[in-house]
Amino acid sequence: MEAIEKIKEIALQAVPGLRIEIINSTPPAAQPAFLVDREHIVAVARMLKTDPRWQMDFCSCVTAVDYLKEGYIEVVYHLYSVALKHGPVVLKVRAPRDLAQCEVPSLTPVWRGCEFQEREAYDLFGVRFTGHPDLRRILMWDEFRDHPLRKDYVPPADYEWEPTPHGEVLARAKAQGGVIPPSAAAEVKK
Amino acid sequence: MSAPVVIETQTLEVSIGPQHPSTHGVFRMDVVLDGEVVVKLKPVMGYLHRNHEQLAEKMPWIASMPYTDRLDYFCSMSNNWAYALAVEKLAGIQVPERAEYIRVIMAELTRLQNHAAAVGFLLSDCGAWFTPVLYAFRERERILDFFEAVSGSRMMCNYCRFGGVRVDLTEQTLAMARGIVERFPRFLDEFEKLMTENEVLMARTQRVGILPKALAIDASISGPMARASGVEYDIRKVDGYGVYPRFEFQVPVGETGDVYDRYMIRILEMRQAVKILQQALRDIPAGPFQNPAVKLRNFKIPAGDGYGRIESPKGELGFYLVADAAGKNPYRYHVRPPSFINLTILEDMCLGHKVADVVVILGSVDIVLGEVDR
Amino acid sequence: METVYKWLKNLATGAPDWALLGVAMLVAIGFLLAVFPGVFAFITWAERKGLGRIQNRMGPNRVGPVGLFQPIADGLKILTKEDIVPRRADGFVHFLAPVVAVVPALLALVVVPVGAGLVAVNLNIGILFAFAVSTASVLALFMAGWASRNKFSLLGAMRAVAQVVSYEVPTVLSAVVVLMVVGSLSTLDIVESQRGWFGWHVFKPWGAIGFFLFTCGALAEAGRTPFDIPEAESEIVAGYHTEYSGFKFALFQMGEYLASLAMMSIGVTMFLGGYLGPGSGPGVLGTLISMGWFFAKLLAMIAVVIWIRGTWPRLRVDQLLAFAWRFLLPLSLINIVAAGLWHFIPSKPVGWGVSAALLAASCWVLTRLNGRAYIEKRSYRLTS
Amino acid sequence: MSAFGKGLLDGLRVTAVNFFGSYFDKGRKERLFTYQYPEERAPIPENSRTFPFLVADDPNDPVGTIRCTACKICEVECPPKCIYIVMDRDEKGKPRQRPKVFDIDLSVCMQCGICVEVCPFESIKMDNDYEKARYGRFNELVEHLPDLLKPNAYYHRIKPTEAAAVDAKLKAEAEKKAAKAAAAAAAKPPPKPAV
Repeated sequence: MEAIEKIKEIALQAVPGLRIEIINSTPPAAQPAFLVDREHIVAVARMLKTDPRWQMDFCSCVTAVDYLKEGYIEVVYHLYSVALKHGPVVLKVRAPRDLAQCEVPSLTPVWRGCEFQEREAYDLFGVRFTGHPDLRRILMWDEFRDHPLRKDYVPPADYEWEPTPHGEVLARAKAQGGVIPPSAAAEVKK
Repeated sequence: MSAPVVIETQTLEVSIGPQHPSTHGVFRMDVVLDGEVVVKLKPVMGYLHRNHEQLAEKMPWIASMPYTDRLDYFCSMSNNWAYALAVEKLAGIQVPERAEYIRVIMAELTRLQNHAAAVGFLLSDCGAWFTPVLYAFRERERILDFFEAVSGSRMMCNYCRFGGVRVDLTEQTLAMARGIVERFPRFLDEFEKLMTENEVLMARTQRVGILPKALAIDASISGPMARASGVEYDIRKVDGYGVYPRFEFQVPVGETGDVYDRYMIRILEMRQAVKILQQALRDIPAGPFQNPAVKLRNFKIPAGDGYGRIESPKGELGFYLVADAAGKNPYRYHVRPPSFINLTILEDMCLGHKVADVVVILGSVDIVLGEVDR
Repeated sequence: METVYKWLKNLATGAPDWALLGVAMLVAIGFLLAVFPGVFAFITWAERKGLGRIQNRMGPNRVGPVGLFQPIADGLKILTKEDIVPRRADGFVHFLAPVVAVVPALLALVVVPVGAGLVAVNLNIGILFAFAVSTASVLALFMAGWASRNKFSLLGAMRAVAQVVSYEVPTVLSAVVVLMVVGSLSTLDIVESQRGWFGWHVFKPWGAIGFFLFTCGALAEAGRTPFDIPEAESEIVAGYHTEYSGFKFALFQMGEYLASLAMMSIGVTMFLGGYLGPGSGPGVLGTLISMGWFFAKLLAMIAVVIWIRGTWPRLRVDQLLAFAWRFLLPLSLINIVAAGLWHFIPSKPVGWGVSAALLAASCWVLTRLNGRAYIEKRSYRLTS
Repeated sequence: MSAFGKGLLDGLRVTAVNFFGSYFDKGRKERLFTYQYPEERAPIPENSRTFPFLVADDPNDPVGTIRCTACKICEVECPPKCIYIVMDRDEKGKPRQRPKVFDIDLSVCMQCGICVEVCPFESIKMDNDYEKARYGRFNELVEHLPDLLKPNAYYHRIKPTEAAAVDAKLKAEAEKKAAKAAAAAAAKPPPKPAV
């Protein structure tokens, strides 16, 4: 716990204008995390990586969480140190849920390991990572519109529908009244 | 002297995959070739994407356990353990000692069969026409028989439970495991004799696909790949989860970080895994194999978030879980798949090498698409 | 053919000469077309079975006793498959390529003596003819790769051309030593020169090296492991025949196997004493035994090839070419010198010793020079 | 570098040993691990699981003695939601404590066995019959109540240890229940005479 407080102190000294706060998770997990503001996340990350006391050189896990009720998306970074074999330090950044403003500075320039994971977060949550070298969809196909891990994502009604020449499938599609089921029709209109 | 003649050549764009014999599943690499030399390579994945994480968020905690089997379908036992570990961390569940030993036994057997198959497929990518793969499968078959005898299924084990394991090991199954561990070194000797010193293999794999140590750390590479590059980092040692601190084992570390090192590190890790297994099978205590306080149905977790990770055969496998106030379902369920992140530097490793090397390098990464695409 | 012709002449004294010649021709052609594709079918079975056993599998065991009728089942299956031509492929060349693949292989087999006096055509330039013709099969590979309009095919074809062109040189040079010593290009003469106790050329220092060089070259030209990069299935799918199916694919397979059969037959002829062996000689029984010897040697070589295929990984294309130019070519040139020394030093033991020493030394030097570039022994740290 | 080629030859030796060894491997101890399937079958361990089935105590009256009470716990807990249950009701609409419809979609079931673990009545169990190929993708792959019902004897045959344990447990429970009922009956005051 002292180490966490110390990191906060040093970060406040090192990065002027920083807003940082410690979020304490409830026990039993009890994993404290830093909530850093969007403008200074890169500077804090650099500091953590280069500071000889921490040397957080290994960015293990990057993901996002959609807090629908609270109205923000939180990007979570789990950092470890390979050199000093300690960790984790958890960094959290929040961005508004609104797609137009859902932007977070990318940490790929700091840790190369974020590259694919940030792409994944962009793909599934719609978080745009500014400064990411190659921000494309990674798991969903390029033409896909929505971001499926957002909590307000509505999956199409019939996953199984497939336009195969198989007779029974065709008959079923016909029974549904038309070639395109309503869920897919909504997709087409977009 | 006349000026050197410049022949204008065109680059050739080849899409290796998604249907290709050695992309280990439906993985695609958009490769730009200059002659046979790779000048650009972009991995394309997602063909097997099934939104595993969203599925898990709609289900009770335990119902995701069988789905974790399908992540890395070669090592379902490790995946089970990683998920159970994350949940136990989040919910503060104690695991009985015997269950911890059983988990170690299962995880190390998984490591044996995964590495054996991985080096087998790597050699098959080198062109050794399936012989090493089938030798590896011969041993893997025994391990899978053991898994079936214990958990009921060969690959989709669904074995760990929060606070323990599902089925106890009996004397019979323990004897089976001892038999496997006893004969495995003989298989390793045979395998090494078949391939390790093979000049063709050495020529094919040495100095190919070099991953420098600094880049390996920076790009979050984990597992045997990182260790082949000289990164001394093994979560079994660093985190000391489970009962690993009780066992005496060493972590093999390479220097060059090329394909041959990755091959050798896997072989050496198998030898170490055999060592761990011998100790675990010797010391396994009697006692309960499941924490009786943990219910299967209506299992709830207090709100909070937690990250649990283990050293799976492919690297660091982590689960990031968020529980909300209701606590019945995971609010957020994220997998940190090792083989997905290990693919980050595929392009860096492949540039300047031949097409033939690309498949070998990809084979040395040891990916499973069920895990990459989720 | 000549044997048949003479035999027919004795039998039917009154018949016109052209008819006898025609019949003899037909018999020879029929023999070639029946025996070698038969051997090909048998080899496909043997290869699958052998590989299976090497890999701890049973191999084919469903069709007929120990799966012996598997080639027939395979043939039926493959002949009834749909013939698929890519839409934008060059149809004519695409069609022609498998034919071109088979013909040179069969032509090369014409000069191979399969038994005492049993050679389809006893050309006085037999060996030269065989090499000249068998090289033409690379044309088929290139045609196939080019006409398929598939990038993998093209890569495979390019590899095939580079490989065959490179390996042709050491292969031919390794044959030169035999021709030098024997002094004839006729295959029958070459076989006859190997009579005697340990008379096969492979038992002489230059012959052993020559045989090694020739085998490497033959494996490479036939595209067999460890030189099977034109159709490396783990890298470029199936190389030049990616876009072939059905009968054309079968023809390609047959062409490939016949080509390797032809190369190996020549190898047997030049280095392993051809049809020679205890019991082979004139007369019906002797001829039959001599044929048995020839095919036994051929099958033994094929068994080794299958064995190698089941064991070794394949080389990369640049290493493959480097192996040809940096190792095989110098060695084959030195081999010619060694053969010359062996031939011209009057005292046989001295000649033996000198040429063997020369070859051993050069082998050692060459492996040192080449091995260092690729291979290093490593040790690994174990940390706690 | 005198050992150049040694690795190659070693490899050849290993494969040769395996080639000839496979011919002297009658007991299938070391090599030839494949089972020649239709003729030979791999031994199935007792724990092995494929698809679920329902246990009925009496083979002559399977529907009457089904252990399932249509409580729908397995339907809720099933991760891929492959179970569909409708409770049986008599003419008045009173529940009969047994399923009228019990369907398992084999194309959806992933053989995880969670239904077995959550079942409080020991009524659903995992089969180990793996030959379930059908000539169709839709209705053919749905198993209905009659297909699913198997007598307890079958359960004993495929999983003797487990079935014996289950029987003992059920018997103990029944005895406890009977004892409780007897105790309750003894403790219960005699019914008051109607006024």
